[in-house]
Amino acid sequence: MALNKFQIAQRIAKELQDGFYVNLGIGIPTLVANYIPEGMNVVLQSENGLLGMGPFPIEGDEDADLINAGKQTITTLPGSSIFDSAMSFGMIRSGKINLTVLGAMEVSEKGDIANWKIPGKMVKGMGGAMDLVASAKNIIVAMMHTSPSGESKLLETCSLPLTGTRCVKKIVTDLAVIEITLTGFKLIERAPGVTADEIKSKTKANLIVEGNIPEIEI
Amino acid sequence: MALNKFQIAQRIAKELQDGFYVNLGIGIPTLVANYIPEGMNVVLQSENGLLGMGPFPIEGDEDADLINAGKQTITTLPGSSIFDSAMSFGMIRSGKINLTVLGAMEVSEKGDIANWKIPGKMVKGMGGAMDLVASAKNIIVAMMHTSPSGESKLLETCSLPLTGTRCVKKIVTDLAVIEITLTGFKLIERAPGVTADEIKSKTKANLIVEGNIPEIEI
Amino acid sequence: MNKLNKNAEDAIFDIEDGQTLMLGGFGLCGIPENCIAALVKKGTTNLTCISNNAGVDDFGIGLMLKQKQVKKMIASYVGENAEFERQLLSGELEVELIPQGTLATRCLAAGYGMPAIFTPAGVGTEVADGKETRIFNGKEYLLEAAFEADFALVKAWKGDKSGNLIYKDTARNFNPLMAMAAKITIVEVEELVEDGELDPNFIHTPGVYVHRIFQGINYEKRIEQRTVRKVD
Amino acid sequence: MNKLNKNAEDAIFDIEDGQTLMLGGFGLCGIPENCIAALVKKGTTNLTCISNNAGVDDFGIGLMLKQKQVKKMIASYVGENAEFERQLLSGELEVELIPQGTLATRCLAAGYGMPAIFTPAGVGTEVADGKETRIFNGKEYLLEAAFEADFALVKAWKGDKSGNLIYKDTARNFNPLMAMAAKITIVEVEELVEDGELDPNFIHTPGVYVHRIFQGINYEKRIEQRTVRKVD
Repeated sequence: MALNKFQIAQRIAKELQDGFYVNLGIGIPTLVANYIPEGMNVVLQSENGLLGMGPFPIEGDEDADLINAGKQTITTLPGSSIFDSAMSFGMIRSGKINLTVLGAMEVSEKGDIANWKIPGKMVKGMGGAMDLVASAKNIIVAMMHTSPSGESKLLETCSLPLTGTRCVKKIVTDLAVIEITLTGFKLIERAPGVTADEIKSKTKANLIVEGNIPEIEI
Repeated sequence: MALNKFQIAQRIAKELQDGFYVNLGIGIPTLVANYIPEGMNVVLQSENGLLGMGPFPIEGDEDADLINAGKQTITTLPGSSIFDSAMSFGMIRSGKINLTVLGAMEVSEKGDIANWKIPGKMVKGMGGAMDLVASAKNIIVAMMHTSPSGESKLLETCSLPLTGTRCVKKIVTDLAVIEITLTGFKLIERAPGVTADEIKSKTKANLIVEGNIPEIEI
Repeated sequence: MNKLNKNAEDAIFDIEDGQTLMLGGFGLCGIPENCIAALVKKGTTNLTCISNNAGVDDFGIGLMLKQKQVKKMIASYVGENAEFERQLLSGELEVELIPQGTLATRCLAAGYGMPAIFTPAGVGTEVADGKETRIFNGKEYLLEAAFEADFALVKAWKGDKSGNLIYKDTARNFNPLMAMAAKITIVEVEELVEDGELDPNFIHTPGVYVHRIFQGINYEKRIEQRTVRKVD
Repeated sequence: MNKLNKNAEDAIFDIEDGQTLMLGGFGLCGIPENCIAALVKKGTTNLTCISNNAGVDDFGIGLMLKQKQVKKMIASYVGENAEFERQLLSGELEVELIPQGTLATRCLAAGYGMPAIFTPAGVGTEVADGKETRIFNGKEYLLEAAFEADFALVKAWKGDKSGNLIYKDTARNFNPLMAMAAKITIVEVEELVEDGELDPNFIHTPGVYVHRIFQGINYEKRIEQRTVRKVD
């Protein structure tokens, strides 16, 4: 059975380590915050200028001056700090953020990512994504394996305008966990009950499958 | 009669205008602060990270954490702000400081200045002087006209290692006020009782003297 | 040296058609509401606006777009504005989308007197088209120029008469950067205080960068995504 | 993620001969007294030190110079130290003097992930020897590389266990810049507080930049130029 978006987030949360500073993009990545293991110290960065992002405020406590990069009302935590956008991207650029999780429209087997523009159709802009993918040490993409029309979002080469090149390290989809190696996509784990062959058939690029592939544990 | 260092400072204070942000170097330039006209709002910048430098503290109020660029204990004023060294030189570099006054060992008729090194003899370092002279809109040099041994400090070309090139706009010495024009040193005012000829004889470069030169009023 | 202005109309009186403006804020958070309202009233046109976002249809820079006062928009993300998208697709509006960190750092560069900076953001993408690149320590960077703007319109939380500013929470965002970056910086504050009321140790924008300041009024401070949780 | 260290000896345990250190402070103001004392005790040698000044004969970096622990000094002003001058003139000590703003901005560049910056400071002087220059808008600039340092030794006023720091008055100077710029940042504070005690709006150095922090002791805070006035 394919994972739902909460399960994708849950699987990604397993990549967290104590002491990590993490930037979570809009959409599924945001949900990862709900699955930080008890007792593990993970600090969330929001690129609009906050380290130590807390949960949504209790109703009535919303403050228009305190939002995350998704423009949602949030809270601070003990140990939080606020800074301007130059410092925010300064710490991103200098590699202080240990893990970046973001969504994508396409990922190539070289680790290229496209997630900001569909020519002639949609031009929302790249926001902070280009800065994040150009500098982050460890980038995980969270996305559905295929588009709503069933097309693979994992490709030999991206067809959409790129956000960054050779930067994605791992992809967690509803069907699989895939690592990007020097020789391309490599299947690491599969969704419970989903076969390696099914994943292969839904991946429009070579998929390396070596030995027994374990199921994703969530 | 030649001016003393207090009178040099007093003369330079006449260049101040309401609303000016001013950086005063170590030595005679520091004294300029004592002659800011009553009611004129002049904000002093100290490049170690302070805008709105106040007077020395009252005895017993000295604070090791509050010093100026000359390492003297000072005070803040209402409206002061503290910042780090990058922002301090950021505002200098972006031209936000209206006037810089500093001392010099030599000044050339092109506006070059040397004030940080005597090869083989003295190497104290340039501190913030190179940044200041490279970016300030208006630079006035305060110095004695001649060295202790009687050599002119105003020259066709500096003999000492330069601090900056073509940057000095005006020189106030114990003998004269001299502007640096496209064609060289131009005598603007002379110390009371000091003749233009005497100033000429003590200036080791061409000195433009046009018409009657008024005495410095202090 | 009186930096004090009566109100927004007073403060923006000399903004002219065709000029380049920086506008602080992230989404609708920390935007100069009073200055935008005064610009809409003044009807200044052909403006180039540098701002992270373009507001929503009926608030923020969206109000200026609706009146077609904006010729060109330089932003990093514009996804919340249907009228914007219409003008863009119809070719009425010129748009330059740039990475958010590049936007921030090009402001910083202007404020710190650095003519250009190097950033890896956009390398290998269409953002790099026509731009000079350079490799340092094996990594490729784009050369990006400091911004040049006529005015910065900045929203702060508190400000004193010397122009020292502090911002509240994430309403800080681009405001302190733009405050340093333009020829003339106009600041609206929620609370104007006397010199001496702000602690010199905790000033976000030193007054030297601020040319005009006024007490803002009627802040709406609209929330784009009101997200809440139940008491645990 | 425990950033807390017991004391200076604990915090600097792995600083090795031949490494590059940044040391905060301006003159003797805001210097990491505890870390320097621990380094003197440890006897680490062949160090390259980046610091605005070199202390005085019997305090600050002067203590390390006296023990000949410093191979190379990168500073902007070193005029208060006779032993320094002796070692320099005798050729025992390698010295690179650079403009103060260049020193500060090369730290900023490292902390902000910019490989190099452009500054006009030093153009036309011996500081420009062998350096790449470039003209922007008719003005000449030097290309200066971001610093690379193994450790930054930083002195803050207060810090919390997450590593967030605030500085007092002009003891701030280079400290927040160096805190961002080295591979490992070690901070000594006058007062260590719990997370939540510092206002998130007024943090000078966010904790992400800080790797180790400890409560300093026995601060001497020597004054170089005690200047006072009489009561008016």
